[in-house]
Amino acid sequence: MTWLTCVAVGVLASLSAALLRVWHGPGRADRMMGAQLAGTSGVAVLVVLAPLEGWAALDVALILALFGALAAVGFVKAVSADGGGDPEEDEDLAATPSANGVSSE
Amino acid sequence: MNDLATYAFTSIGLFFFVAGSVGFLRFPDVFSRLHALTKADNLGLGFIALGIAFQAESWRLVALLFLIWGLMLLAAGTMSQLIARDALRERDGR
Amino acid sequence: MSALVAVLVAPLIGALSAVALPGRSGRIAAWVAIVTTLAAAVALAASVISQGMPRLAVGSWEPPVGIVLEADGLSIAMIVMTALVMTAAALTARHMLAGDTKGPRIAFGFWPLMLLLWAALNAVFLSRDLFNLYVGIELLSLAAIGLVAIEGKPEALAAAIRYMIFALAGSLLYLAGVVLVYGAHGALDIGVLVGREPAETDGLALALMTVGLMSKTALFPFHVWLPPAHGGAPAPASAMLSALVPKASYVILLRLWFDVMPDQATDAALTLVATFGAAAVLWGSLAALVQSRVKLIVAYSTVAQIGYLFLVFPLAGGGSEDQPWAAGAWNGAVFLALSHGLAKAAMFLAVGQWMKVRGSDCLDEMEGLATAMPMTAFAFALSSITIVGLPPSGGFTAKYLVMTSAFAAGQWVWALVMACGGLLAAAYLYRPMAMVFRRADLSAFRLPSRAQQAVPLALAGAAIILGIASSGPFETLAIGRPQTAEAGL
Amino acid sequence: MTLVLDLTLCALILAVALATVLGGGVFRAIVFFIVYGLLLSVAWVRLDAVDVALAEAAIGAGLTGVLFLSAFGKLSRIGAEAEPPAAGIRALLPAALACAGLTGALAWAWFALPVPERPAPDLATALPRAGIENPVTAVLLNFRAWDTLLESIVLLAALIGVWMLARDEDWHDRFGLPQHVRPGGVMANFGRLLPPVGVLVGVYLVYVGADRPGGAFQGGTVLAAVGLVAALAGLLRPPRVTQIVWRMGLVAGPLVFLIAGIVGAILGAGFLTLPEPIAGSAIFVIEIALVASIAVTLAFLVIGPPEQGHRE
Amino acid sequence: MTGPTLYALTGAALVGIGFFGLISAQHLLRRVVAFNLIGSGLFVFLGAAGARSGASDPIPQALIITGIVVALSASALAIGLVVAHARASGRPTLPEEDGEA
Repeated sequence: MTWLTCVAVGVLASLSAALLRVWHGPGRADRMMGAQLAGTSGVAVLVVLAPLEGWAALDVALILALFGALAAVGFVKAVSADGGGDPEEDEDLAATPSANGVSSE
Repeated sequence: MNDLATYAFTSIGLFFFVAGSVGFLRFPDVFSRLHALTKADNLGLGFIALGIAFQAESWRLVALLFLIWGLMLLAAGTMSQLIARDALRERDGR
Repeated sequence: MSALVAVLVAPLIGALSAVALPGRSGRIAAWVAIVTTLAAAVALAASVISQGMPRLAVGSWEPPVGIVLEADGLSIAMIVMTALVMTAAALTARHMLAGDTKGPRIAFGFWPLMLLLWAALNAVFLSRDLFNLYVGIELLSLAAIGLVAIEGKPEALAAAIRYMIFALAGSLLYLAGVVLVYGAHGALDIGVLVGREPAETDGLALALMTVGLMSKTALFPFHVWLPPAHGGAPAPASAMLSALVPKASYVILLRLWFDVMPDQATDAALTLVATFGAAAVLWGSLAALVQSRVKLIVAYSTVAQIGYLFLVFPLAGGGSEDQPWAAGAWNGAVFLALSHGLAKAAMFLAVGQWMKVRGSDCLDEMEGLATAMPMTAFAFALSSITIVGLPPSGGFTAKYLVMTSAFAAGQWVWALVMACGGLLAAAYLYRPMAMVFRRADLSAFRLPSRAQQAVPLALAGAAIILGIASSGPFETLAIGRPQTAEAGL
Repeated sequence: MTLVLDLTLCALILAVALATVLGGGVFRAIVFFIVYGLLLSVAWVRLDAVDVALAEAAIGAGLTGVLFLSAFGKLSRIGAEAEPPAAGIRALLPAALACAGLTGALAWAWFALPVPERPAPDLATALPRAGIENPVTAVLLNFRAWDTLLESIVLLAALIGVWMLARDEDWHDRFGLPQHVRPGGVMANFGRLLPPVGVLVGVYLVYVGADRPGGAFQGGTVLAAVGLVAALAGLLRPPRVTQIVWRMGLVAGPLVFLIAGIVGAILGAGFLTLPEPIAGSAIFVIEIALVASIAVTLAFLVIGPPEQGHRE
Repeated sequence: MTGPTLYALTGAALVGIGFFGLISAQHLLRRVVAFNLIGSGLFVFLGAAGARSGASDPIPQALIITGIVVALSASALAIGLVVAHARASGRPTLPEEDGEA
């Protein structure tokens, strides 16, 4: 099915949009979201290619999905205030005035 | 028939992908971009998975396809929440 | 056969046990492994000398499918030297780490890293598979980097990073060569590759592997990582790193040039490699001359001594027909690697004991150590004889062999470089010696026991014995020696 | 059309690699590297190497990316994430030329390489005797078992090296930074939802590795990732160096592998020889032990040395 | 231009790009990233060589998996060293940069 190959090329082309976002940023979150979108596109390419390349490609897609999530968790953890926090929790801390001075660096 | 369904659904999926990517590039700020990312692309992936499911030789593969989609949805949902909060923090300079 | 497996398996099991078992029992396991590996190394040497080369196709799979391990004269010479140095370093480390003086972290980490280093060395000396050698030298590098960083001081960490950059870049270049070899010949086994049809890409592959291994051996101009790394590690680790680790990549180089691809050696390439060697001899010696810390003097001396090893490439086969012995330059280089290993380890262990007494390795702090610790001073002096290349040391035999080859081949430039290197070595080693033998009262200091002091002396003595009783090792090295070592490249 | 696909993919890979190297900022380089690993695993599928694609997706892109991200976090908390000004273009010109030369030499080599008979005929005769269907797993765990054994020990050596980087006063603390999340928050729920799926996927990969792509390293990495997610979500507290059970877990795989090898040698079959009738089950046992050790080792490697006492 | 050739050339380019990154980067973390580029470039080259004759050759694939694991080990140690060094010295670069190659 040449059509599937065309779809794969199309998804790859849309992936380049994500790359531009990673390049330009401006924020860390923008770049990380770019990676997230690239991950979704990569999974889509593998899914599309699966009938052509063999269904084992789906296993690769599954791993990519799993590790894409891990990278995102790793990111929010790494950039949290003490390296082990959670932005939601940090927000709670920021909301209580007494803790405000502690959580802001 | 199956091929036809594949054509149709993968086309829709590809459309969402392209639309989502354009939005991701063009939207002015990080939060609307997040919107484009989580909605359109995961919808696109869902349609593509659906299209490919018509080619699958067994139910195991269909299940696998939707497990992949579900995992991506879960990841995207969680991550958009967390990344958005980090973006808030970054914007507020904290 | 069984000794061949034992020299690989014993240190590995020792390392695994040292990781898994708590405190004291872990250390006991490590010591059992050290003794077993030493015994296995001797047994392996004995069996090679009496019964010829054992060859083991791992998993009973013959190449090109499987991996072959084989012990020839070169392997066992290196393995026995390694075993001696490792045992001596371990004996010294036992006291230096005793009573957790350095903290539980180092007391835990030193033994597994040391045993992994040992296993990696033996694996590299025995393996005949180019990719397996890659895995081996990576294990070697990671264990060595761990040992460099183990002190945790900022300088040690910076030295470890610098070492890591050179070691990893070197590994990747070597890997690039391996990739090209596999691409061209579909085989990685040295035995299979010897009979290969030369491919156009072989020259490039050999060049990449050589540059990579030169970087790992710390040959000039890739030497900048070595002095801080060897100077900053704890003394027993320095002894292993300086005496043994560069030898692993050097042995791979010997096998590549003399076994696998002698057909790719052009005159220009040989001269280029030896020029780097000559530059290393001169640069390392001059740099050693201006250092103010003894450990750095000894480390720069390693840079110089590594240079000599690379003079073998153009000299191999030089005037073979005029000499009563075969393969003079090749044997000389291997002898140099062996005697340098023993002597350099002795030096680092002696300096380590001095440092422990004085708390520093600055030249000025070394006064009076000869009277306080005569055995270590004697060990340092004996090692110096080997490093300078005076008779009757192993270093003398080595340099004599290489030099006569140089004259016989009419390549007297290399001989001149060696002579200069010897004189410079005498000069840079004179400075610590003069300090050590100066009189001063050190009775207030706690000195290491006599048994401790005897350890470096034993190693230095071994380096001398290598010169006096050189015929045995000489004949051993002929086992499985490549033809090209006699005929030249 | 497949050529267009390959061209697009290769162009993207090169663009991402260039962006990794040339773009300013450490964080940008890290994110590009993560995308790079992702594209590379698609390339491996195109090269008909699904086993490699799995390893790249899990190890090359996944775990390495997390390692870089957490290192970035640690560096940025001590203000060491900023880049010093780079050397000028003129200063880098010789280096650029040398690197272009290296690329050129490799490219030339590709066209100069002879095309040998592949797969080698010896391999074709050996494969049926390997006791396992997947040829890549057969090579890894039987033909080149010595490589794989050493490789599992390389992992362990790296972990001990990483542990040696702990500060002495932290040595008895738990591994890594303390992790905490808002109870019932998004992260906590995610940490609860993902592990069951991950364990399933990891076991599945090991299980299918015998006759289809997958295997110990890929499966072990997935299990390590599960442990990491659970640890990051605060569900699992990382252990301490002094906890012997975990240290035994670290060495179990290589140890079982070694013992299997020695038993072969003692029984006269030869070191690491798995006799054909029992090869399949022997490989299975070795694989289980390896998976456990790989998972623990990788998870500890990513969590990092003990530093609970460490507060900036 | 066939598929494997395309990937082999990509791999060759990746090696060059990686080495350039290794030399040009000042920040040590970026150097570690560059190492990974070089390694994976070599693996792509090897994988392309394995895929060239049509039937895929399992030996290069096994070598590459081994190589990926070794690269991860080395990266993990290197990253740990960079962090420890930065904590000890406050800088993510090596002292007295001397442009080694």
